[in-house]
Amino acid sequence: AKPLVIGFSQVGAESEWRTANTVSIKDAAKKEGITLKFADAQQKQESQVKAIRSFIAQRVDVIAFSPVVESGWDTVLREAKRANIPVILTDRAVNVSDPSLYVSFLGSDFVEEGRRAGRWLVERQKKTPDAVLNIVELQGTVGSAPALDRKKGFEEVIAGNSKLKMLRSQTGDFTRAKGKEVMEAFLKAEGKKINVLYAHNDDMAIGAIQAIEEAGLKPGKDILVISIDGVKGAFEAMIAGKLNVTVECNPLLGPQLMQIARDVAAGKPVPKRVVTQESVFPAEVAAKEFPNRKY
Amino acid sequence: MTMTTTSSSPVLELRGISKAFTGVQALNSVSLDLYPGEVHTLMGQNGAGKSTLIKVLTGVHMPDSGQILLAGQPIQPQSTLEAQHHGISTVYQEVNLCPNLSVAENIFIGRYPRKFGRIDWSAMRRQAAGLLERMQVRIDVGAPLAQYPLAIQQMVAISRSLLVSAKVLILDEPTSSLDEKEVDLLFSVLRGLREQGMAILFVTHFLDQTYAISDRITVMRNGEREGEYLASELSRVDLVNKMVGAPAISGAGAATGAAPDAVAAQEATAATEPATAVSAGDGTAEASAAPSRFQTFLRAVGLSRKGALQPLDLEIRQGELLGLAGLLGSGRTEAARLLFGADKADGGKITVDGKERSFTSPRDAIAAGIGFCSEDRKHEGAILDLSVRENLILALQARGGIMQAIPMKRQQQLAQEYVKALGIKTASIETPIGSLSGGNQQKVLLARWLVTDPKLLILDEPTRGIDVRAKQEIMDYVAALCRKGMSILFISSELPEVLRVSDRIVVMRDRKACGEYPRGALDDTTVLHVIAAGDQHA
Amino acid sequence: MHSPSARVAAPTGTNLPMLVQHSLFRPLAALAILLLIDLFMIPGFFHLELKDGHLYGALIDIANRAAPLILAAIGMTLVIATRGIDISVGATVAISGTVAAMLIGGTMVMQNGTPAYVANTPMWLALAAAMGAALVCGAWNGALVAGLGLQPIVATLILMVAGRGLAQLLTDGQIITVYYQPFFFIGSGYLLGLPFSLFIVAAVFIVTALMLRRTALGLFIQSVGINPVAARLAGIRTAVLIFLVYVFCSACAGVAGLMITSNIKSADANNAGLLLELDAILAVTLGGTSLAGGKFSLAGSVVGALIIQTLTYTIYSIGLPPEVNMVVKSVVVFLVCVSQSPEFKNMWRRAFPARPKGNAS
Amino acid sequence: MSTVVNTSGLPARPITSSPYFTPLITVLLLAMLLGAGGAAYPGFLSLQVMFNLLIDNAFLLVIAVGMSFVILSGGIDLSVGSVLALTTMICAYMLQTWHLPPLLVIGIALAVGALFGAAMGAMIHYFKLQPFIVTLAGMFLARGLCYLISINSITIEDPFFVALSQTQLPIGDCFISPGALIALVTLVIAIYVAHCTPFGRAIYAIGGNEQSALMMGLRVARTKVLIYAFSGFCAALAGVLFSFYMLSGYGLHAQGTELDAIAAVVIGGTLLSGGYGYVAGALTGVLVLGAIQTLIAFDGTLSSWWTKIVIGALLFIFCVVQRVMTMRGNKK
Ligand SMILES: Nc1ncnc2c1ncn2[C@@H]1O[C@H](COP(=O)(O)OP(=O)(O)OP(=O)(O)O)[C@@H](O)[C@H]1O
Ligand SMILES: Nc1ncnc2c1ncn2[C@@H]1O[C@H](COP(=O)(O)OP(=O)(O)OP(=O)(O)O)[C@@H](O)[C@H]1O
Ligand SMILES: [Mg+2]
Ligand SMILES: [Mg+2]
Repeated sequence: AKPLVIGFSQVGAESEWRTANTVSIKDAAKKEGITLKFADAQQKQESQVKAIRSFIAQRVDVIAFSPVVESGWDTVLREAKRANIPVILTDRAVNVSDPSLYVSFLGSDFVEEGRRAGRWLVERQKKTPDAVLNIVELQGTVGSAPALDRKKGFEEVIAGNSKLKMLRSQTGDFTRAKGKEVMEAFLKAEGKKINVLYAHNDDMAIGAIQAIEEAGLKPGKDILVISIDGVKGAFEAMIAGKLNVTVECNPLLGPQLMQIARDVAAGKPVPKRVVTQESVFPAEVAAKEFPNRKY
Repeated sequence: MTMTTTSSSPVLELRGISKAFTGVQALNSVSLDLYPGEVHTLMGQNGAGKSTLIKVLTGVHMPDSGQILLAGQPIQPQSTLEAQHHGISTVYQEVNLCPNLSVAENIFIGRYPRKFGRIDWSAMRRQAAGLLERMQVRIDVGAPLAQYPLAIQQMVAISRSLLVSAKVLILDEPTSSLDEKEVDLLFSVLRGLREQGMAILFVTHFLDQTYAISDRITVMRNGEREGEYLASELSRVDLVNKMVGAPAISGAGAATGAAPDAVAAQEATAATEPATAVSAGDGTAEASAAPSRFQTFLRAVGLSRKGALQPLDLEIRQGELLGLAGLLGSGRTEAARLLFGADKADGGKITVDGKERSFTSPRDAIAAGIGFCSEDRKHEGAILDLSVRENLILALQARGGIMQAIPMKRQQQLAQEYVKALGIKTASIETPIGSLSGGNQQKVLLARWLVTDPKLLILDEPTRGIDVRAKQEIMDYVAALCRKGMSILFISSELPEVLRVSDRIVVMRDRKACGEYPRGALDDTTVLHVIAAGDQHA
Repeated sequence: MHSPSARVAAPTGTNLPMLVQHSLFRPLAALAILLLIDLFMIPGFFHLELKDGHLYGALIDIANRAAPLILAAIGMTLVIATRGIDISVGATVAISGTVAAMLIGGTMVMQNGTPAYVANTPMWLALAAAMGAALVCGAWNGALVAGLGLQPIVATLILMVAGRGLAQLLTDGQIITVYYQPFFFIGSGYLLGLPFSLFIVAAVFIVTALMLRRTALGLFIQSVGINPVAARLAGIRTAVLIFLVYVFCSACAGVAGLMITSNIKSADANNAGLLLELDAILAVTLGGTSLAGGKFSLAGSVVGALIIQTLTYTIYSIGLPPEVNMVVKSVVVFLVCVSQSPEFKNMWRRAFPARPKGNAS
Repeated sequence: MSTVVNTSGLPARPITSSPYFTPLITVLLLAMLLGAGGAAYPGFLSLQVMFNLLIDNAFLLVIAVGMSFVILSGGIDLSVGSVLALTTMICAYMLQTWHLPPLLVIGIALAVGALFGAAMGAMIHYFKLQPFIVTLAGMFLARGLCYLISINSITIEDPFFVALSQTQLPIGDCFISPGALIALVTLVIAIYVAHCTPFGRAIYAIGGNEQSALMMGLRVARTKVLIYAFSGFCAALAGVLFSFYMLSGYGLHAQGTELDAIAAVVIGGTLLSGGYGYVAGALTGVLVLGAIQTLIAFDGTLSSWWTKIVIGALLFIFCVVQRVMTMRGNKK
């Protein structure tokens, strides 16, 4: 039979996480003998819409994409539906009036990631029940879904706890350089008051760790560092004792995506929501986990 | 003050206008009356404040003090637009048109003929062609202005100003790049307007023209009004004296002759002749001692460029002043540009000092000892924001290369030297050249090449916009350089001047050379004949 | 700018002291105001202390952070002076940083318990290669602008779009982490108690300033920027000059790239120097150089860069919510620009006349 | 003897020096690009794909039209992408929170865009500031204002917007969106304004030489403010189209669109230095950019970085071919 054709519209290549995600999908497609039409949207929603339109024009069997933004997908998804092409979402959800516009959503839950980070901190706080922990937060790109959700989840969990106090929150744009720069400013402004750093991704945490070291403090000890993603760099930092915990956000969606795509094409029912397998990696397990990390 | 003969009340009166720029009092309580049906000429040396007065009058500059009355009512034009609304139409000294627009649009922009609310393009072209026809200019009015040489642009600017039914028409040196015939045409148009009762304010440095057209003359000196005279009552000699300030000329015999302005000025400057004492080429041998004088310095054979110049043979000898005569668009500028490497030649050979050279850029020509003073000082000469000093040493520095910076001391010394030698009127050598008067800018650009002590200097309309006296000074200066062994290629639309100074004259027509004449072989009338007919090869 | 009078005719103000007239006055004043705000808003802002022989404090941080921006602004100043613009600076930063990081790399090898790091390529070779890559970028831009006559924005847009792609191609989209101590010295080392990057910036600045002063370079660049046709006719090799200016700008960006990479100990092809070009252009303008080419002020650009960095730092430190960052930045830019404009000065003078002599009306 | 200057002696002007030449090259190159796509990928040359070029780039076309005016006048407007985003945000917020009638919302949004542009134009003209810097600050400001309204994206559920979003105007068995039609109408109006009205000609004059335009008595101040107001209006209109297209307001929408628009205008044959070019060039430019993207999507094998490199390379080819051809044409 003709090989299955999937059109996949990726957000871009803005981070290591994203690259790992792309590689996983490409590898999985190759392994399964699926023809993958890949388009990079360079972080622009309109480019994604264009790509999806061109997939429809090419009459691919399945369309999959990681939406840049939640909203604004109704029209083009309707076109896909009219052309009888099933749509699978990966990584991020969309907000559409008619849920039948996509067959399945495969991906992580950013709010949950934020909650996990928060829960770890709440647990940790119990070790020093009397001390008030002052937190600084490095947000992701202003307005982006992961930034909003990770902030939301985290705040939800620590809200009730009077011992956990948010001192400062500023955007670090998900990058190392900005993470470091903002952390420097935090340190100068708040000095030794800071007990905890919560970074919305590993890269900002790694940058911030450098800033902490350069300020003559010990990251991981003087200041607890919590981050999200679980990239290799984070594991190295944990092994070196500079990062306390990273909440995994698994980019390796490829195999799962191909499976769902095959099922959809074969007309089999698929679950509407598939959550990726993810865990929390505290520093203690880092050394053991490190060799298993693929990204 | 002389009494006026024409209608009693002036259309436009200026009362005690003053205007100062940083470091210069450009106008000091100047008054002026313009009467309808009169041509009023404003005369004065470079930097006397003529252009500034006009700019104040038309809303470009705000006066520091003084009053402008239009038909008795005080006005304060804040912009040229406002001045236009008052019925004051102006042609400025520097061509102020848009190079990217077509000729027709440049004439009509701001007052298009309309049809159904939209611009009526065909009517506009027709009318534009008609207007230019009045000046006997027949060009494609649909082509962008930038395609045409400066002279055409000037005609376009004039046509534009004629279009409005203005009460007052102001022309700041409109004739500086026109040749005689065009000037005649312009004058006949102006006379027509005068008949219709328009008041015309006219600026020129040509005495001939002044007397040909004006009814009344106002002389300015150093930002002040020297006096107002009826043209018929003021002799040329008096006029020059009043402009210059000192009674430099002893009256006699200056009023006649082929080039009276030159004659007058020649005498005017007789006393200042030693100005040329500044030696541009300290090291060069004295004129008579130079054995090489009149040996061939540069020879061009079959120099050509498609659409611009037919194959041209030209020989320039050492210490010779070679004049290039011709009408507008006859290819003189093109020839000069090719000799200088400013444009790339399609064919032909250039030999300098016996060695064959190919000039792909001005640098090559400069290295071979050639200098070129362009006719378009605004676009190809002056670097407006830079100081007089920097403009002056630019070519010398460029030849020396980046690394050998000329020491500041030497720069200042050179600048001061030439400012003095050429009588450049500037607040200081650190003044940006853009704030100098047009004629003084021209002098700085000339000095730019003189400091490089070139073996051949190509002067394309070097005296454009330069006052009578300065013109004479410059030509004398140049002649002195020639005697010291410098070769000059002199291009000018003023035929008398070319005839007077050149050792040899090459006449060009239709983009090719059509004749070569030794000094004295041509006079005012024969040269016109040659240029017009082009077939009377000597 | 077609009118020379705009700049010349401006201040006749005789009652103002010389200082105020100086072109650097306004940028410096803006910087001073920002620092003053910091003084009141951020406790211990001016506090400097010596920690293990390193001077440490907010001011040092700002200077250190501003270093790459200053470098980029110095290069950009010259480009802008020739009437050009280079929007590929960020991409060049990414390329040079990536090349250096890839070649040095450094692998963590566990040698009897202590992690030791070795460079993959000798560091000097890696640095040379990185600078070489930056110079190639500059040569490319220069060739497009000076050789082909493309318009600077478009010419450099090509590299801006493709440059990061090339860098990512090299790294396969990964962030390359460097594990090699000596390399870190460039971006975070200390010399004589001061960050080493400041010495690099000072060196580049002084060399550039000397080149401009002691040679005719400054004159030529201005001439080309103001009137390229006239400059060519005066015998200046305009094309070569413009070409070199772009190469120089990229070289500055290359050094900035090394600095940034060394500072965060990794090359992030996608984010290194992101939007640096805009900040550099902003710095140049805040410093009083006109984008229309011609007259320029190198020192002004440095001050401009410091203004931007101080502003950024201030925003981070005084606890503004991130969503107002951009609004604050834009308002400051507007204010500084308007205050510098001669027209504003005129309006100011008209609104609050300092009793000048006789007026027209 | 009486003829002072006559064109009769001049050689006929060659086609290459015609002002239409550069746009002509662009059109030819575009045709070649599409032809190559058609040859390489089946289905590429279908009518719907061509319509999609228009549908997907309608907002870019509108922005590019406004940008054309600005660039023709010798300026530049970097704020358009942010103004677009701000407009989507304003629309979404007013519709979802205040439930204002959609037409009123659109009117307000367009007015805000035009005012924003006019304010920048006024600063540029009256304070003699650089357009690049003023509009750069404008870009930060508009983006920042988006976040002040909300940092979340807001979905638009207004029936009017939804209807416009999903309407497909059939042409044969293909369709086109109302947004694309609006964009084309805008283009046509802009072409008329640029070439047949005094305002349009004043833009060219200012681009040719602002000082001269002033000396010739044109209303430079008014024209310049209006140009930026028009650009702001176009950006806002593009924002409205974008809202139709995306049905959401979001502060991160349309990042970097200003550069796309500038590139489109320049590829369309307009000189960045001002004064030369055609508004219609915006359409060719936008189509070229769209075609490049479609080509890449049809190929479907390029990694992210290769996408960037290929876009850069195609831009390069376009600029160089255009440039070399014009240089050949009127080498001087
Ligand atoms: N914008 C300006 N800034 C400073 N000084 C100026 C400016 N414009 C003119 N000046 C000065 O004012 C004086 C008068 O200049 P103006 O241009 O009126 O002379 P002019 O009589 O027209 O001379 P020319 O015959 O050479 O054109 C000169 O000294 C000139 O340097
Ligand atoms: N009537 C014309 N129409 C179009 N272009 C013209 C015309 N006349 C001249 N040109 C162009 O103008 C340029 C300059 O001509 P050229 O100047 O060599 O003549 P010139 O004798 O120096 O005249 P001018 O006195 O105007 O300087 C050339 O490139 C030529 O092609
Ligand atoms: Mg004058
Ligand atoms: Mg000529």
